[in-house]
Amino acid sequence: MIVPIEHYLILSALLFAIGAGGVIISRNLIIIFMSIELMLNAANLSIIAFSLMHNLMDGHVLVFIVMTVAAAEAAVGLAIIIMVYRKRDTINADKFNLMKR
Amino acid sequence: MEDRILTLVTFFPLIGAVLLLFVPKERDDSVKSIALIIAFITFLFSLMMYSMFDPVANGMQFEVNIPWISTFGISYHLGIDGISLLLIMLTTILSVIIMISSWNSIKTGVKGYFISMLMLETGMLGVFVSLDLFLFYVFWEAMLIPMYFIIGVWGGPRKIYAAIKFVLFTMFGSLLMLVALLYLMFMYHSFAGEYSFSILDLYKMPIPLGAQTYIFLAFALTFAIKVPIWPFHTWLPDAHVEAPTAGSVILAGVLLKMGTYGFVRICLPMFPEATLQFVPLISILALIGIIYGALVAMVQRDIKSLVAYSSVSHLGFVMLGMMALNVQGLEGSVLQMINHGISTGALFLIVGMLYERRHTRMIADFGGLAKSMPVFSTFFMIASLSSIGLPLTNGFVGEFLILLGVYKANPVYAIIGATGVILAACYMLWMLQRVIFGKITKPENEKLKDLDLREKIILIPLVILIFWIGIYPKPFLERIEPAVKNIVSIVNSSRTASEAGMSKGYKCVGDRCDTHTFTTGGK
Amino acid sequence: MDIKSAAIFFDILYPEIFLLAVGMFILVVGNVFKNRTLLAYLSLAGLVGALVLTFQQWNAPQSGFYGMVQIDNFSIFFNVIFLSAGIIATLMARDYLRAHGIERFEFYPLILFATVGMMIMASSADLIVIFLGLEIMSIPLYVMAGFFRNDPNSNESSVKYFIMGAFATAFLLYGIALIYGAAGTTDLRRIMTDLGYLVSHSGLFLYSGALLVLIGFGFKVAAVPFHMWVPDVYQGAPTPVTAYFSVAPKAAGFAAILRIFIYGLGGLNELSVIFWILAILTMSVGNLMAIFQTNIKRMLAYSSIAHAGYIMVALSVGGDGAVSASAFYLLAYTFFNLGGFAIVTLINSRSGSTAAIDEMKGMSVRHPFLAALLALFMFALAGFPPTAGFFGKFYLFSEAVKAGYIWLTVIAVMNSFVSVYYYLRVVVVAYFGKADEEFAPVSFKPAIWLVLVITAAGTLILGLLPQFGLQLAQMCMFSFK
Amino acid sequence: MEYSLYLIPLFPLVGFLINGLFIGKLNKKFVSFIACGAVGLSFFYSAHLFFELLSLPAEARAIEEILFVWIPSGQFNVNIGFLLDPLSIIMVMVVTGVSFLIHIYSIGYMHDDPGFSRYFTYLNLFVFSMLILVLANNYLLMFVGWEGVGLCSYLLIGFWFEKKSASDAGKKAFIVNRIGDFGFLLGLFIIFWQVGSLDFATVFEKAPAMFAVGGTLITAATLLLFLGATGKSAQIPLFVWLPDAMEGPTPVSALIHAATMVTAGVYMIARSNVLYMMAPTTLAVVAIVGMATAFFAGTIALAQNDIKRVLAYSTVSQLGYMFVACGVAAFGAGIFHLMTHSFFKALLFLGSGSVIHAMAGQQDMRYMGGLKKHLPATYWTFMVGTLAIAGIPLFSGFFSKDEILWKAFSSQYGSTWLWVFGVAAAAMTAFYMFRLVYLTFYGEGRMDSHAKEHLHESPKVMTIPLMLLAVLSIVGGYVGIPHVLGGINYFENFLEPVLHAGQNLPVATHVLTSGSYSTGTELLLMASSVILVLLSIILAWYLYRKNTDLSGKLRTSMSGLHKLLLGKYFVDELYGAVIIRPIVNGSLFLWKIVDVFLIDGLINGLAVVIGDISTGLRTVQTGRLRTYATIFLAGVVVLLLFVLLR
Amino acid sequence: MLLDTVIFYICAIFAVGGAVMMILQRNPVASVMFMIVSLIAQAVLYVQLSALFVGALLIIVYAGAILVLFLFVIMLLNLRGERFEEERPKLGLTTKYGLAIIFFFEIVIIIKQTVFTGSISQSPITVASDFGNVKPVAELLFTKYLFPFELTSILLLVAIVGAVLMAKKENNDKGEQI
Repeated sequence: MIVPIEHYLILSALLFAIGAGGVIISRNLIIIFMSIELMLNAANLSIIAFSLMHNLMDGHVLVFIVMTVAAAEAAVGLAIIIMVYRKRDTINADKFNLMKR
Repeated sequence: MEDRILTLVTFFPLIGAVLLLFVPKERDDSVKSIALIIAFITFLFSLMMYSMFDPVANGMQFEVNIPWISTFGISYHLGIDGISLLLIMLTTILSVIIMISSWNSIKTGVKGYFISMLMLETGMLGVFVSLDLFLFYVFWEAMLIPMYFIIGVWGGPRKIYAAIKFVLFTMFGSLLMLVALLYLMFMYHSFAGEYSFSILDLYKMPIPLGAQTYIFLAFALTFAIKVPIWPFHTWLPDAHVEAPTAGSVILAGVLLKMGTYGFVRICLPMFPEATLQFVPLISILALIGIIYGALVAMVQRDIKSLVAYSSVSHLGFVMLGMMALNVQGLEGSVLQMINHGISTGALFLIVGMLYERRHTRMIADFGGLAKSMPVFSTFFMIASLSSIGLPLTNGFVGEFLILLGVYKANPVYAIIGATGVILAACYMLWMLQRVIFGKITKPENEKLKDLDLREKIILIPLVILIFWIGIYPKPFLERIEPAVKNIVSIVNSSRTASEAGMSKGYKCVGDRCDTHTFTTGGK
Repeated sequence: MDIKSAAIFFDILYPEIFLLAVGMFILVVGNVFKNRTLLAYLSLAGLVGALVLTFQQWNAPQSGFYGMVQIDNFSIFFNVIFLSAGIIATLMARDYLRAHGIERFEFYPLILFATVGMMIMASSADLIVIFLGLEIMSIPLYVMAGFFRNDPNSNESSVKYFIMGAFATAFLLYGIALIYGAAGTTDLRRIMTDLGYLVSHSGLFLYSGALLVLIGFGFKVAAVPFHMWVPDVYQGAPTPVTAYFSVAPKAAGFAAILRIFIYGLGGLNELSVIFWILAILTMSVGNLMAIFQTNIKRMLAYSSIAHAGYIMVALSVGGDGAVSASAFYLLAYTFFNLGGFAIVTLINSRSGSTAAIDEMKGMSVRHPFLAALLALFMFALAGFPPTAGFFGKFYLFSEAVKAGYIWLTVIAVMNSFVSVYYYLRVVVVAYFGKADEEFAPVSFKPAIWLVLVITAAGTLILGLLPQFGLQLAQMCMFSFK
Repeated sequence: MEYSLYLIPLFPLVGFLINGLFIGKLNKKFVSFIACGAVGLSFFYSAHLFFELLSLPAEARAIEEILFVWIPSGQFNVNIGFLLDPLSIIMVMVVTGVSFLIHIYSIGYMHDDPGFSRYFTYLNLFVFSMLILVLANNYLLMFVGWEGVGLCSYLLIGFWFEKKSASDAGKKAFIVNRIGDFGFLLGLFIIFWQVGSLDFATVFEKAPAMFAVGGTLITAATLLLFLGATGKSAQIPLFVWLPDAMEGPTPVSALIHAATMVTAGVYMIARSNVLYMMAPTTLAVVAIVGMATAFFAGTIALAQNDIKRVLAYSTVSQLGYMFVACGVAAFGAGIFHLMTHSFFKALLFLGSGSVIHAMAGQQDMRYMGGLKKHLPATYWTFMVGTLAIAGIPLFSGFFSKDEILWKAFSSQYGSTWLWVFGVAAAAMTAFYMFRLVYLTFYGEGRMDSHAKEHLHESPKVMTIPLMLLAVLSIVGGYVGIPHVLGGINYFENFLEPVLHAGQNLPVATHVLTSGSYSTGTELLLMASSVILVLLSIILAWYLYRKNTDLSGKLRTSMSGLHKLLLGKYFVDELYGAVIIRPIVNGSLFLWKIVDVFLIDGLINGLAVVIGDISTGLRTVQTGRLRTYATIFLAGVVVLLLFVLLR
Repeated sequence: MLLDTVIFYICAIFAVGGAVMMILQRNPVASVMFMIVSLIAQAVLYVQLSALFVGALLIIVYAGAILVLFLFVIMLLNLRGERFEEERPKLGLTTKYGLAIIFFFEIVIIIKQTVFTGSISQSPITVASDFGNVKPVAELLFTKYLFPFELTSILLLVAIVGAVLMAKKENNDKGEQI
């Protein structure tokens, strides 16, 4: 264990920021969703790093649970995307602006 | 009976309103009759209360004090002194009168209208009987709602604007009052170690001048908007003009008095030092109101808004007299509250009768009514003269006492204020001249029916009161006097105390006040 | 570690388990029974049963599963709110769904599951469990928002809610990661105990983690600037669902916030500034945006944002008072807000309705009683006495004043002043329109009557005789400190 | 002994109530019977009281009766109470007496008017108010009467309310009076807060101790009261209402605007003589204002064509005389002139009323002439009045006017200038009165033929009061024949207990010691004024009888002056331009600009600003997910920044 | 020692590069592929952090299941063809990138400033040999974390119900359009 934990944390922050950037930049619902998944993963990476740092495996359980959550979200999220695509024939996030102001 | 009479008087109209809910809405006449009977019985109850009232006793009477929200020391605390007594009487009398006056003028939503009116009556009475600040606030706010509907549903063409303006103006102040109320609550807690909203308890609390100033301002702003003191008055003409006749009567007759009542009941005795600080400001605003209201009233084209602006002027007198902080000024001020209710109420009723006949209130549409409607014109004349303050009418006694008291406090104010007496004559007489005198120029005015019996019944009690108070005001004045003396003594003791470097009768070192020598009892 | 640890008590989870069981039962029999009404009653029975079970736990704090489940008065008070909201929403939903031809049996289990999620959120002292509770709550909500599958607005609502929700979840998770990093645990009790040490050693992690967690829940309670989804989602979702959204998840979010920030991280005084800022932003933006809305659902959405702001006023003060004041307010808010939504549901059940405010025109003539109730709820929302809205605000603001946050209170009060304008506008439309304006009749069903009666009674009773509710709210404390 | 003073005002009050409540339901006979009977009863009862009073020793002639407490407020206590003393009994007698005659006269004069019963109702109310005014035992009750008569004046001037000019005039009268009342009220405040009471007895007893002689307070108080008097008694600068008041029925002009109400100011000052004696500055002001008014109004009267306006300005002028008397501390002389004036001026007005009655409403003298033969009774009685007002010896006016002129000259407070102007005014009075007589009764009739046929003497019910008043105009002066002419001046002696209270003040004793002038001087002055008066009568005769062309020429050659006089110095126009228009325009400004534009604008502006913010915020709500997420992230960034910068 | 560092940087570059490429792709299929690249790189880092079990899970569950699900959906809906016409975004791209970058630096500052980082990153941590293995993690999962574990099952149930409800093609959906 030579690489400082700090590095992992910064890497995780970078991934999180990229994910966040992806959400706000992308127009494609699928890519937006994947960016969110990336953010979850980035958070996971931090948790793993912290686990090692604290020498506690609670973090691993946490990550396990997060993955389940991610899976559940993915299932529902993709179902929703399918539904809206059927209705609107697009997954361009910008098109979904019937309601505003 | 002693301890229930106030509850009875206050909530009887509400019971009536609930009762009305179960009357089928198609049966307009039963709705009207029931509402009238309820209002009348309330009036009888209030008469009973009047007869039970001990005119010479000092302090609150018929007190009731039942814990309500004990967590915050909030209780159902009622009680009246002479000031509230008269305002209650005014409210119950006017309520009966407006029930009759609305008999024919309200054609749609009759049931809702009378329910609102009865709820409004409870709200108004509640404000006058509350000795718990929280309860006071609740009634104060709750009363807005029926009034809002009365203006907004049964009002004139710009009713929505007027109704919303009315609520927003009033609400603006009262929300600040809420903050002050909360502040006061915690202040009392740190003073007495327990919560209490009882006005009587709060009288006893010493408040450092700095905090007092802010709390006073919050309360005063609320009341000032309600009164309304210039420059917070612009809601009034709109509300008056757009409200139905009965709404205007209640608005002018009672609602405006809540502001002045608030000053008398809360601001003066609770924050005497802050009051003393603000006497010049409020007096000057009141003076501006007197003259400004009169001048603007003079050039109005609509009779109702003329009367509305005249209210601004008259309420200026009330405030001016109050700020004299002596017995005459305050007593005149309280009496003038009643007087204004009677004479302006009568004027609004009269304008309403005119409106029912011609569906216009523009001065230019009238002229020469004295010929076609002599009885009407006589009543109009009497009400106007009372509004002008002619001796032997009620207006004179009030205005005279006010100016007398103000002269003692500050001659310059009295001199400026007295010009209002001249101006009142100007706008009222000019209006009378254009409305009831002169030739009949409009053919529509030739065949106007004179007052019928119902309308006479509405106006006669008011005319009797106009002369009664004008000729023999003693019964009224003697009931007001103990209460007024009480307030004056509180203010004066704080005046002498503050001159001696103390605060409200306490010796205060820094923020800590340790000697408790204050008493509410008057001399 | 002993698997048969005495820490595992399923009996303290009876209400949740009961709800789950009913939910699953409905799922199982849903495809068989075509009688949806029966299913609705079944789910109602489940909610009521859970309510009864929950009541039995009052004043008997218990904990289990290694402290991950905390049953205390706090959680029970909130559970009651969730269950009541669930009951009312179910009652509203049946007729609405039928009227729009979307009466699918999955709806009821979803409400039940979401409620379970909320209950878990309120009764846990562990960030992981709270996080899971949040997810269990959120996923049914995403689906319910899109329940009107043929309606593009509903679709959009679902997508927006889902994407923003997931986005917020990511921040929440990152916040939990940072807190975990700082504390080495997600157990709030331990964090609370070691707070002094943690602050001095890894304070910044703790703060930033707490902030991100706050943002995650701030999203659920619609704190500005994390509120952007609210109007769109509320407008698009089926009306009973919107009603449910406006109350239950918000209450759950606040329950979590209270548990985490008043209880666990209560020692982080600096957070108060954050709450202060959020409170002002939330109130002001919510109220300002609501002014010109023409759709009543959207207007109520902004209004719900503003109400979250009022609650945050108390949160910025912190302490026990804040807990009971917010709890009381949320309870009161449940009644009058759901009452308002019940009427909107009625309006919205008519075919062709888009829930525009103008659709209320002439209501007072056709349905005077309904109009009176509408006025009651609007006045309660605006905070007029003697409604629950007033006393709730009184209590909230009193906390702020008590702590000397006078200016914050003044701003809050000015905000409720602004709010008066738009609430009154609804009343204006319902009452002040010309008498000849035709109001298409609405069809009253017993369920909606029941809802109206319950909510109106709650609004008035909590306003006129708040003493009992107040005492309950003051007993609504965390089990240990 | 019980005097039941309240009965005096009660009778007319009852008359008012009966006629007023049943207005339009009673027949004319009954109405007139009630109205006249009420006033008659008052008159006879007060006559009875007069003799009761005479039977008392002089120093006991002050009877005070209190009915009930009116306004009690702290240390302020005012009663409804009456005071009968020599001063008030004289006023009561004059008021009831003249009123009684005029009531009777009115039966004839108003016979065909549709507002007959309304007229008598108002008239009774007026008598009631006037009696309250003169009988009050305190300033506030006096003020009640004071305003009450103002109200009646308003109602009666505007009696023919359909005429715009009439209701205008009524309004003007009321408002101008109100300006005076404003001063009156403030005066009362000073008195009350200094003395602690408003009762006459207490005030006059305590005032010397409470006020410094000549001090600011007493000067201010008396000046303010005098402001009230100028309003009521039509003195400069508030005289403008009186000429317009002639829009009312002529008997009203006679009663209210000549005989009784307008003299209230004089009465009030005489009543307050104690206070005025303590304020020499005020006395000087009163004298100067009075003289200026007398002179000024006289000049206006020279050029008027309306018969009633001439009389109106003459009233203003004569009232000026009374104030001069008060101003030189000769209160008795003032009251004396008040009494005689009320006789002859009532006579003149009623006479002019008879003329107008005969001329079917025509009031312009340019269309009259030669009425002497048509209206003999009117002519003769009118002539008596004219001689009395002109100050021809042996007529009442001579005695009273001469006493004023003498006091103006001789009193400590008087001066030669006052006398000079006084005599000039007297000469003018004689001139315009004879001008009036010549234009009206002499020469050729200038009316059209229709009107000529209509001419007739008035009925008995009108002429008999004229005759009675004519008698009074002659003999009324004999109660006050000055010592210099061998009289004993009963009048002054009778009033002495009241009026000399002030002069008995230690501070004011020197006033009485004015007898440093010889009787010769007095006689000389008297003679010179009589000669001047006679000369001006001759001038009038020359201009309007002998050489009528000359008056026309004179008019054209001095057209500027004539226009100025005819236009009453354009005071009304001046007031209109300087006071009324600015106030009206200012009020419009306040309403339209301050109220609607500024205050409401400010509030609406605030609402607009809030609305704009709202609209601005709403543009952010684009409905796009990306925007939402961006703002979310921005929020996170900003809040994290807070944490970092903590 | 050096190897660790090299592996870290290589993985880091892959993880970040994959992530960046993922969000910049127009084609969702390529996006998924880059995401998988990033995830695998992260899995290596997990292993490097002694988290064998979750590292394996990441590959199996995330890359293997979740992302394949994405891929399925993309294929199912045939989304590859969709062109997104350029709309001028309200907020400029720079702002958005800027926000993300600021956010990153904020977190970096937070990490850097936190007191304890300096102290632990220098000294190597000695951990138990089975740290992060299946058994100890499983022990935790079924004892201390039993309750969350149970909850995940509810979550999955809910997700299934929701997904079915949403994605199910239902012909008898007779709901009216608003």
